[in-house]
Amino acid sequence: MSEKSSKQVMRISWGPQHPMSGQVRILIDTDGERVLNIIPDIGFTHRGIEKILENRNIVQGVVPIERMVMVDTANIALSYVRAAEEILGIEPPKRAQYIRVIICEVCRILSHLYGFGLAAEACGGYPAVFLWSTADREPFLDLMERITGTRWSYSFFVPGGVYADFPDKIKEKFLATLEYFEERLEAYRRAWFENKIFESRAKDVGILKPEDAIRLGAAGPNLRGSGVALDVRKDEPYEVYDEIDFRVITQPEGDSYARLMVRYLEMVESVKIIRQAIENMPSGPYRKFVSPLKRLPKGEAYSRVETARGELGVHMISDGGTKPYRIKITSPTLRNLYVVSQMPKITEVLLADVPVILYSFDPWYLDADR
Amino acid sequence: MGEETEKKIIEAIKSNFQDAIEEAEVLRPKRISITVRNNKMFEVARFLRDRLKFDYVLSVGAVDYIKENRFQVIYYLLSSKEKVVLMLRTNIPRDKPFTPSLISVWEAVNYHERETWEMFGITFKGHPNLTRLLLPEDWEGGYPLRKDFKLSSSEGG
Amino acid sequence: MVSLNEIITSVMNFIMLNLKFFIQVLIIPGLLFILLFVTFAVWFERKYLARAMLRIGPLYAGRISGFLQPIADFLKIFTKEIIVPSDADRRLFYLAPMLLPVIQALTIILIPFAPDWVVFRGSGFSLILFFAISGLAPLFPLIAGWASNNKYTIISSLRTAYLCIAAEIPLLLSAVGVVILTGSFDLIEIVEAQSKMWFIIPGFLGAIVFFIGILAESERVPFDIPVAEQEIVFGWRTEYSGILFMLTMMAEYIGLLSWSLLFITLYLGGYQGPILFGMPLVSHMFWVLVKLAVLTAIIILFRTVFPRFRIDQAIKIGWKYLIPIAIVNIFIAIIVKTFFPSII
Amino acid sequence: MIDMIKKLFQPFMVVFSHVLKSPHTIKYPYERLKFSPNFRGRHLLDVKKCVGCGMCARICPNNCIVMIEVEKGKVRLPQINLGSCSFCALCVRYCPHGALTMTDLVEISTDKRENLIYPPMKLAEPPSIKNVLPQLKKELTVQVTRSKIKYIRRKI
Repeated sequence: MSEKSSKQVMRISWGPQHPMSGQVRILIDTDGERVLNIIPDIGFTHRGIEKILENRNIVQGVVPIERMVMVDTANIALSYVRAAEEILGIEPPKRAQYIRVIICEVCRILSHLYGFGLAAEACGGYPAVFLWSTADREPFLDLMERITGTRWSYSFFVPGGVYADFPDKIKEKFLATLEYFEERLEAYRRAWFENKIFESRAKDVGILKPEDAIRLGAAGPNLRGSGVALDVRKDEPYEVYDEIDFRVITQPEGDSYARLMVRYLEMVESVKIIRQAIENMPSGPYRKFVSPLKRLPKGEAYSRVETARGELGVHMISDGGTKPYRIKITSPTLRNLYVVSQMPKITEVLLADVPVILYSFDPWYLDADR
Repeated sequence: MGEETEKKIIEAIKSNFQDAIEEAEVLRPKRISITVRNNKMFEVARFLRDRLKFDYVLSVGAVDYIKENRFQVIYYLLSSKEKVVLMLRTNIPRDKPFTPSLISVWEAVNYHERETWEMFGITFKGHPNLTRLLLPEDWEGGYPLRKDFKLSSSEGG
Repeated sequence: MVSLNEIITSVMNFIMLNLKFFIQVLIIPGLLFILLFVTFAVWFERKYLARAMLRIGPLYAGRISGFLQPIADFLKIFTKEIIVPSDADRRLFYLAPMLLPVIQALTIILIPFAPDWVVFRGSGFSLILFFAISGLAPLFPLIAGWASNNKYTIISSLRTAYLCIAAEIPLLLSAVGVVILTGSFDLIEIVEAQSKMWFIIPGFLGAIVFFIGILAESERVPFDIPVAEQEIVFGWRTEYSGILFMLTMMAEYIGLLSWSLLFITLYLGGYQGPILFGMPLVSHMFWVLVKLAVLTAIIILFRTVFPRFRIDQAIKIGWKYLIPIAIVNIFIAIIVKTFFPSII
Repeated sequence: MIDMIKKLFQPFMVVFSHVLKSPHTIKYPYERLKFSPNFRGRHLLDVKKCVGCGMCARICPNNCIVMIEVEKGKVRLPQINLGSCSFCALCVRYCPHGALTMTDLVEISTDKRENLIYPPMKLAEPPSIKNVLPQLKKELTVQVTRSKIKYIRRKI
């Protein structure tokens, strides 16, 4: 981009107090409608989770780490719990792994729906689709409340399994919800993805080529939206993902429309995964008791989990105490935000495109801030 | 599936950099950890990216071993082809926390290095703008993630 | 010394003399009608928007499905303090929101509600007068944007300028199509000419262009680019609060009202319609109001379906697509006028 | 061209079909969702079962449980600061005697922060919805069928 003299460049700030910005301040240097530079200024919701986790034993640690991405709670808790299990060298019973996969996939659907609603509203004008996604989360929240006891931040996983059994009496209610949801997805596609004006606003906007996606470090659906098939559930199957057949969804175009389409198809895929998991869930114990006051063996473990926003890793290092010595969390949104900040350098971005591009990356600023 | 690819990678690294590598081991399938001497960081990083195709940066972290008076900076790398995670580590003394920034090798480490700098006080030489990322601009409370950081609230745990 | 009751009697005589003028100005196409329309339109939009989003919408104000909600909002905003930014240009800051609704309401005096029920006949050129007055309307967002001295408002006021230029010309060209069909600029003659057939049938292309032009001119979705919450907080209305903010909100709906009324007069046969119960005046007005309700409902319906255009897309639509279609419409009008004059 | 027109009007049809559906939002103070039995709301302390072992105080990740002495010589009972509690139910799960359980009351907002600190005796009284929400009339349960969501309303 031609370097404008600083006189003509106007720096607009979308502060944390802004109808669309979320907990972040985004500084945009524009010359008229053309965007020269995007600088996300994060840190507004930094709670120092890594420091807190250094003072929590492995049973307590699940609660703070879940607050990192409230909308996608189970996947974050799963990565923490798997790291702890790897250090302890224990393997949760089969049934617990199936329950975990079901809850994680439901969380993926909830998170994609939430991100989808925001992305729809980012294109402007308060479309009805924005609140349909909130309405369609309701049946899943109700199901999660029956299984775990709350609608958000379940604190349901513990090293060695889960806290409660999967109640069999809600099995057909679960399957009915999945059928209802599949029909709702149909309404989204016909009302929004085939919406001419949405296509004109989202197609060929914020194009991310595959080599740029890898070089800049895009994560999860944004990487797969550019055609790069990197999915931890397939590359390094954890829990019981190797016993469930599903396909990794990629879209070749790499623009905002493709990223949203990847999330949409991943929701369809998650429904299939949940159905298979419910069908062949074995009976048996759902938890292997691990006392919270147990001293961890010395060692380290890096667990990778495919959250809704991308690959999240928890590197837990323990020096023999009951509390881990150091926990390093690899946050996908921090990588996504860097890609967004480099967007004006790889494609032409107009001012009205910035919310569309930003929310096609489905950012969750608490995840970047930790 | 054994660990042939991981062993091959270790052999490739060892054969090119005998002296620079302090230790290289396969933690478990798809996890490699190599510790590199600080002055050779740049060459090893360039070798990893060009020849062994570790092109995707997951993140950059550090660990404060206060008893052994050293920091350990860890680069979490992923090769998008073999889908193997490599932890590139280097140890630096606590009183002289300097390490070369690998931003010219992997552009994506920009934000991660800034965060490690503000949390641990490890300066990455050659980083274009080592400024605050998460903490407020006017923060003078020291480096939070260091072990000797005073916790004011009822933390303790 | 003139005594008090003499003044009162002379005023009463004056009112009695031109009673019709006062009714027109104060009630039917005048103040009360506009306020009622704005209240109803706001309520309908919020209720319809909510139902499309599977919500309930305003509920408690006014017992029956919250129909008093807009009035409640008005009273709330009325009591709010008016904050003027310190480095804003005070006079212009106050001027813009006050004059904008006035200008847009001024255009309604030209619309005939019945053969003899029009405030100002415009001596044969009321269509041109309508466009002249409504041409002033885009000026005030510019003034407001400049006076509020805020980055968001400057960008938004420039966008208003781009949008209004891109929308004015197609509107004018499609109105030319109608003028060719009738041969006169007077709105009443245009309506009389549609007694046999509404112009929406021969000038269908013109009607489409005019409808899209209305959406762009009154900044309804998908053209509400100047007031794009996602990008520039609240556009040129960001710095307004209290009653000034209420005035800008009303201006938006009055703009919608005036342009819909013009669309009805040009294409949907104005006050033409079967006479009910033998009272021609009331039935004419009734037909105008029915057409207005249907048209406004359709315009508001757009809001739940479409996202917003980018400003460059909106301008491209205005220049590249609407103007050629409007010119084609003019040719059709000429052909219809010369070869099949009987059908009009 | 026809496909273009069809694509333009298709969103209208889909959105309009939603206008006819019944809304998913509920009139809160007059209606309320009926939560499942193991819902994690406000705590309820069973004074007889509690032996004052302090396990809940030790396991709580947010340090919001403190064991305080209610009467001289008796066992110390937990006092929960609901202001910083995250309702993670670890205390309920790791209580060896099952003295702490969780009710389905979530309406615990107060105007002063101190009122959020529930001393043991306040924790021991079972909460009742009625005096918290006097206008409450109906209770809703969600029923999902293949084609739509239905709220079954039952008078209380």
